[in-house]
Amino acid sequence: MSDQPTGTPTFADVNRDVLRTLEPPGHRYFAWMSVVALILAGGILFWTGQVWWGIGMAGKRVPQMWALYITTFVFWIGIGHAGTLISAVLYLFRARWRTSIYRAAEAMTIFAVLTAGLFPLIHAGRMWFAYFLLPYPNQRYLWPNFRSPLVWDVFAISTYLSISTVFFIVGLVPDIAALRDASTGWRRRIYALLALGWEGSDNQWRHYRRAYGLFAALATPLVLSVHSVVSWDFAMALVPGWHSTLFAPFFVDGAIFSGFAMVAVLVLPMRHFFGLHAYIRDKHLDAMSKLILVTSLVLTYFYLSEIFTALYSGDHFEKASLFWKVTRTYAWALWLMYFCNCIAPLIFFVKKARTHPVVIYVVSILVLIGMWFERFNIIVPSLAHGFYPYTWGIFVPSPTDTGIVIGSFAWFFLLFLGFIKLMPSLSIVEVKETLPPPMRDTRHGAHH
Amino acid sequence: MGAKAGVGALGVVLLAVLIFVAVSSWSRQPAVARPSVQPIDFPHVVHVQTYKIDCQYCHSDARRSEYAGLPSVERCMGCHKITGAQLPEIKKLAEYFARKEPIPWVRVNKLPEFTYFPHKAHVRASVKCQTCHGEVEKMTTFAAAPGPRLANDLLNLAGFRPAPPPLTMGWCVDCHREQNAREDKKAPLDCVACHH
Amino acid sequence: MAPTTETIVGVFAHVDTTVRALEELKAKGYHDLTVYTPVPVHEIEDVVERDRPVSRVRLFTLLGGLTGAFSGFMLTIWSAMQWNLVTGGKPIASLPPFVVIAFELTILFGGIATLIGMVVLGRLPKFRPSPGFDPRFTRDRFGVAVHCAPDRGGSVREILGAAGAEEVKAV
Amino acid sequence: MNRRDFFKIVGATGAAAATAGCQGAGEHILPLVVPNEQLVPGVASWFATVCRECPAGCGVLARNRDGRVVKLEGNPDHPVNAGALCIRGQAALQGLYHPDRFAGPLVRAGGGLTPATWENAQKLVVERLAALRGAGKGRAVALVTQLEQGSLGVLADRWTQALGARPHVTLEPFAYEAIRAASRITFGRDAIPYYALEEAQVVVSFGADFVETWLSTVGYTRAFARMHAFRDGRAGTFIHVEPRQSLTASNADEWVRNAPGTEGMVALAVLRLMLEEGLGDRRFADAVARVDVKQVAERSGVAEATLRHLARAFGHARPGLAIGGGVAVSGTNATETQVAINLLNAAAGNVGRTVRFGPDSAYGRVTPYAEVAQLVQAMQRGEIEVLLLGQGVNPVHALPAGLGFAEAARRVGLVVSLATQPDETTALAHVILPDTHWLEAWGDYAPREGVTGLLQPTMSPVRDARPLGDVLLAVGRAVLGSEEGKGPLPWASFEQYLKAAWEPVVRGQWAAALRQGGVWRDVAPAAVQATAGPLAAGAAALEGDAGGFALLAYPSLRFYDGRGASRAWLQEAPDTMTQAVWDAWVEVPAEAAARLGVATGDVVRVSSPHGALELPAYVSATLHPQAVAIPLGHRYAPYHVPRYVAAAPTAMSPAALLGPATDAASGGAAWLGVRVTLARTGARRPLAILQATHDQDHRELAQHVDLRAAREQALRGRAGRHETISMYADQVYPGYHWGLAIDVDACVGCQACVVACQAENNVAVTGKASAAYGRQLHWIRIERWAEGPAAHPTNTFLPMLCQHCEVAPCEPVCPVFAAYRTEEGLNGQVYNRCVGTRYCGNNCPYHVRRFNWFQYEFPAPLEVQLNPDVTVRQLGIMEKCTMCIQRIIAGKDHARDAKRTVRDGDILTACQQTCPTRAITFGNLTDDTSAVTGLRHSPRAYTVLEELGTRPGVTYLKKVVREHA
Repeated sequence: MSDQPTGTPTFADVNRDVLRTLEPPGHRYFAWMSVVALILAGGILFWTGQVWWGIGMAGKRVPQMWALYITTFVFWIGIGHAGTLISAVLYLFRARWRTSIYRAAEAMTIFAVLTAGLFPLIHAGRMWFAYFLLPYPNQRYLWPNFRSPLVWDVFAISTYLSISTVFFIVGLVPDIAALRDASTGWRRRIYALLALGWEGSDNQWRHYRRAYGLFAALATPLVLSVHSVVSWDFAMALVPGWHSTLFAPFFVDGAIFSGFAMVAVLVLPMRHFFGLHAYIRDKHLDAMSKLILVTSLVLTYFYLSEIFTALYSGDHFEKASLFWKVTRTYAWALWLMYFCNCIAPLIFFVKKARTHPVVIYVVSILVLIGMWFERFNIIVPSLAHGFYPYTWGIFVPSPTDTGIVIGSFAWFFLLFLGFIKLMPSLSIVEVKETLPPPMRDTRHGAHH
Repeated sequence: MGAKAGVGALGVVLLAVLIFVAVSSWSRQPAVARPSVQPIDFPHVVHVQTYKIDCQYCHSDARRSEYAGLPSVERCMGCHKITGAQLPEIKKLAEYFARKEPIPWVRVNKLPEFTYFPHKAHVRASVKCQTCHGEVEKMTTFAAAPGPRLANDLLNLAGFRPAPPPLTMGWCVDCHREQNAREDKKAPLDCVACHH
Repeated sequence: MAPTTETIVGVFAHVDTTVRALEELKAKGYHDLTVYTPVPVHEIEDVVERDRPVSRVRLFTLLGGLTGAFSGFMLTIWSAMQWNLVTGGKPIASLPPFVVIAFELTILFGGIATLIGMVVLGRLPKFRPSPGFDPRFTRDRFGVAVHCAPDRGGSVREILGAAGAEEVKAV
Repeated sequence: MNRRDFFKIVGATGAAAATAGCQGAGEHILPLVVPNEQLVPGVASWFATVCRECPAGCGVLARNRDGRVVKLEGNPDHPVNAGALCIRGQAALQGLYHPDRFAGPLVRAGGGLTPATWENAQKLVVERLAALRGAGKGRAVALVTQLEQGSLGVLADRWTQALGARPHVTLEPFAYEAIRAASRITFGRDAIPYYALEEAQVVVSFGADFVETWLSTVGYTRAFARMHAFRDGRAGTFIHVEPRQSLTASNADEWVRNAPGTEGMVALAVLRLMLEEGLGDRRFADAVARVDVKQVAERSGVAEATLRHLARAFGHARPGLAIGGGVAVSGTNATETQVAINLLNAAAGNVGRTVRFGPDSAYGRVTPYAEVAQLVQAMQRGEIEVLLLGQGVNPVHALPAGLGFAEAARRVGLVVSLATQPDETTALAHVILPDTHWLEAWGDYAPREGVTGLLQPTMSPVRDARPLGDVLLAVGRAVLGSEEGKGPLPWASFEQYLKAAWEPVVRGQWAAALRQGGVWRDVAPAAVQATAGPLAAGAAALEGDAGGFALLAYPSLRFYDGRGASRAWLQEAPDTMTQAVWDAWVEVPAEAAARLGVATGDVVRVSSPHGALELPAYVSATLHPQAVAIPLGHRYAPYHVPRYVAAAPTAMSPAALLGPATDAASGGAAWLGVRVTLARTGARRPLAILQATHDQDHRELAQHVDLRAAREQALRGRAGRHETISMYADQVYPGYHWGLAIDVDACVGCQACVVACQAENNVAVTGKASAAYGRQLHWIRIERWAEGPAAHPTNTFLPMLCQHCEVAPCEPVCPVFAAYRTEEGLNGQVYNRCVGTRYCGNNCPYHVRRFNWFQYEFPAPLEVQLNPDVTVRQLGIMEKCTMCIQRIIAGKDHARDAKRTVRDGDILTACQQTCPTRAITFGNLTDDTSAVTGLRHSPRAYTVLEELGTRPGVTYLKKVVREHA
């Protein structure tokens, strides 16, 4: 198959094609926006009700003091990881195929973290006191407990959000300068402000390139730490099914896995609607599919290790928890997760499937479902069958928590839809970098 | 041009220091308390300064109860049947007594519900009333400005370290720590001693 | 007062011509150059960076990171000792968990310092465009601005033109 | 100023303090007008009185803070309960502050009840009575009260005589008349004796459910613990015969399941076998000569070997004790059964030793059921024109439907109710003159000979109520046209009457008697002779479909005869055996359930010849296959939204199914009298069952040790105990280290601690839906763990509360130090710091942390009961057992006043204080001489989930199980 454009685009083509995505949107765009905004409004309404009447509006109980909110929190944090991975890790590895998707992926990261960041607030019984978790001097002389994984979360996630945002904005600056120079009127004035007076001079590029590399170098350990810290929310606890040293790498891998699926879910329609086939090519799809496949295999390995550990340890509580999860009330969720995360991606062993947009799309959706359920399976069934048989119990979602979780998806997509119309969702500069630089004397050739 | 920038920078630094000093010294001033409006204009100053009445003569529960207690109307009348009986404010008192009605004093000092403060233990440790309630003996009408204030928190946030306002947790803790360090007392610092 | 320097800008469509102009200018002793490119290009960087030290941004990063690590441990240990509250039977200064905080602050401070470094060293933000800048430079054109004594203008124009500039202008 | 005015004013101070939540200019503090040296605001005062929630008459101390009673505790000086209180006694406060309490007199007008003044309401009654008296129809007036054998009873008798009314009727649905009748038959004495359980080596109970309701729950449970708990070194044996595994049966070393109604023949067979074995007095051989043991074994379903073993165990005991007469097993042959039991005791030589006449129970003075039936018949005939019903009397609900009380009451011209809150009977009343709650009233009550408790007002009345005695005096005088100080009813008030009546007894020592809570003296056992003719072994006769199930209508531990059903605390405290809250159920044997295709929660229609009930099923593996069981006393439709305020009463009690049958010999009601049929309705009404499973899944939460091993270990210590090791340094306790020890062997599962804790610590009630969904808030819970065959399990009761772990998993996960370890070894929970992440709740392996899912309400005036020393928690925060930190602080404060350190016994936690069996011990673990330290090092000591290394501050002592006794 060939969606390869006949001619390689020139620098000017890149500007034109990318700027075209920012043209005033049509009715369809606004229709989508309205739908998303409506769902979000519903979510906000449910949240208001929950704040008013209490967290009991959500389906939580003893023993599931945590349920859908933390599930979705971990899910969104995980989604964010692929963005940083693409923009930082692949940058360090000089994987040039990243360039056409990294901007969208990075935006996805920020929006995912922004979405995830809401959940600890939504989850807290007294969200109006959530600021107690921040270390700031106060007249009570009180400080947070730095031994608590939740405080680690606060630090990890706020650092992650800050660094990702800085990284994202820094990457945007030259592109906004290009926007500035291509636009007129009020847009121009806004872009001029955001571009910080970027001109592309050699001195600017010099520090920019160095700084960019350093950001990538900082973001790489950060991204690994963030999901490790999130995993320690569970691993540091005593609950059977949580208390495991396996969790950090397991979570990081799962995060990348789900993140790539989300990238595919976002990028494939963008490519379709904006006609970006020249930039997001089959080789990009192929690379993404391969990454999904690899992370899926690694994840399968972790699943097996988890089961093996529970069985081999001989620990009564772990075994009981495992057998319960596999066979009882929530078994369907577990088996669904195994199917989505371990079986479905295996189709990418077929070369054709790796570049087939529909196949990728379907598998990615399955992976997202599977990964949401992975977190669900870690949280809800593990808590359902803990140490103390007296309190074993079944969690039933309520309209409130379901509504808020759905609303969080709307919030994410609302941000993303807004982004693609306001900012270049393809990096103008980096796409140009991958093109052969214009040469009058073709003997020099494109040697990179 | 370099020199100019240097002078400018120095100026900015000096200004910052000046502002810091000004704000922090202001923030360490005790807040000015507004006198309360009471059903009977009761002057502590007269009772304490002029007649040298001990605090616990009227607030007699302080040594044995969580509450300091207010004097019963009968106790007030014990003196005021004769003393100053013709004064308009005392007449109000006599009316209350005649009606067998308690005087609706307006509360000035108030701790949050989740804070347990026993007067008894503090009296036993010979803490002076004025330590917490201010110079009551000089007050014509009782006034206090206790409790956390937003300005205080904001200053803390900005890195200043103003003295905590009275009857806030930091202020209690300061005193407890001081006592423990200085006099080998056992002022509790356990959270649940006050919050349970 | 007459201007002491003059800026002459050459607009190029190609990398190789830009490089040629730069080599020529350097050879002729023009070192006060500003090169505008839509993307960073190796060939051009090679010429421009040849006689310059590596960007000092990394120093900012290092200092920021160290500050972060230090303040992370300071904050956690110091604040834990404010009340000496025991949780879960663990020591007051429980270092292993505090490493997490220190690590996150290392990254955070390092990142912010890097940003500051980039902004400061790259002389950003800039509220007025520099005279040599042309909007085409953010699209597909390369620019070489030469800052020289007014009397050398002619020679510079010549070099730029010879190297293959689409347009040469004085600003 | 009199006492009542004083309370009013202090009450106002209290109200101001209670509403001080909203800060602002409008907040006032009110001083007393006149000081009272007896009461200091902020310092609790204690008033001794007598609990009137049931006829057991336990002594109570009411804790009055700022003019309002906030907590009840048992009176430690009282001979009946010695400081302990049962679940119903603890919950009496909710009767006092019940939101539904009548606010004043009501008069029926146009179908509804409308408020009236006392004068008008009383006038209605007076006019009617005067008219009847004028017409010479005094006999058309009837006065019915609960058991009032003290001064009030005497006054009531006097009143009825003065007015020429029918004799005063005391109505107690559970009157144990069979025991009384059998005493008459066997010993020639019309009384219910005192059973000295504490002195027996072997107790054999034929359906006597003393842990739940039998005679004097607290007293006998306490005695049982002394006889049975290994702790005291006695370790007697307890065998219980009953068709259902009741809570009492669960506490037996051996539970023998017999066919319903066969207790009498089992007792006779045991007696026969005992005599055959040469144990016991041969004089009684004639009485059992006709008893065929084989036939008994066949009909009762109790194997002959078991009968023989019972006979041996009982015969060898020095002394033993046989008891019987529980309501659930009182059928038409109840007296015969009790006679057989009397003979067992007589033959074994227990009479005068463990069966003591002399200190006879007040139950023996209840008006016989036959007389109640006569009254109802008179009502039916229209002979009664005025019927006065005292508080605590709810015959429409509590008496068997077959008696036809409701129908009869409709034929009475004027029904006057003196109830404190609405019930089924007040729905029929024409005039309501609300009585004061017993915590607001003067009075006296003698639960048994030699023990007379005094009641005094512990606070001013919460509502506009007048004591029954005052109303009788006022109405009586008005009817007679006499004046105060003259005539047969001269006293101004009941208080005056009471004091006058007591003057000869106390001789000026009134205040001392009040302070003590009454007067008591030892009563020597009276000598009695047992006589017996030949006895035949018969089973109870049951009315209804021969193929149906015998209906076991058993009295409820929580509600007694229904008096407790309006208390939300009792509704939310689980029934220990089923762990169900809020709703009623019908216990269906597993075989029958399988046959009908019903599961727990399916609504079943239970029909008898006298009525039908629709109730959710609770499938029981232990119940006798020919029986179904329904608890008596449930009254309200399943509460869904209202958390405290009661919904309208609906028929949920098996009394609605019972006929007019009586026990022929005593005339008492036959509670075991009908057979019922079951039918599936197809509807579902899931029960709110708090415990997910009774199977420990090998987790060794409730542990036990063999009696022989326990004895050996007690002598030689236990080998192989290891200390848990840690990477960290042990915590050092410079001052106190508080700890708790819970003797699982002593716990009988009575739930009193659950409600005591709730009252002490302002623990909110959540309602059925929340409780069913794991959102109840109890800080302590009593778990039932079953082991052994499903049909015949051994149950262990495990009180579970915060374990105050030294290495607490909940603490390090809290991001804000809301959970932390205090300097005194407690696991502190700082409510105002809590953000509500609920991480601690997940991480607690015991799941004892409770979360405020909503803002729980305390509808007025229930908020007056809140303990001012304990924070009322807001929505969104975590709470849990604090080991009664407020009591610890108070205890330290008192010790410091006395310039000493806290001594063992200075501080009692609320759960410990109320425990009838003293299963809970609190104390200082750094003190080597404290009781709790001793228990911590007992060979029976263990901690729950020890392998997790949490190092709990709560130590458990293993249950001691008897080798087949």
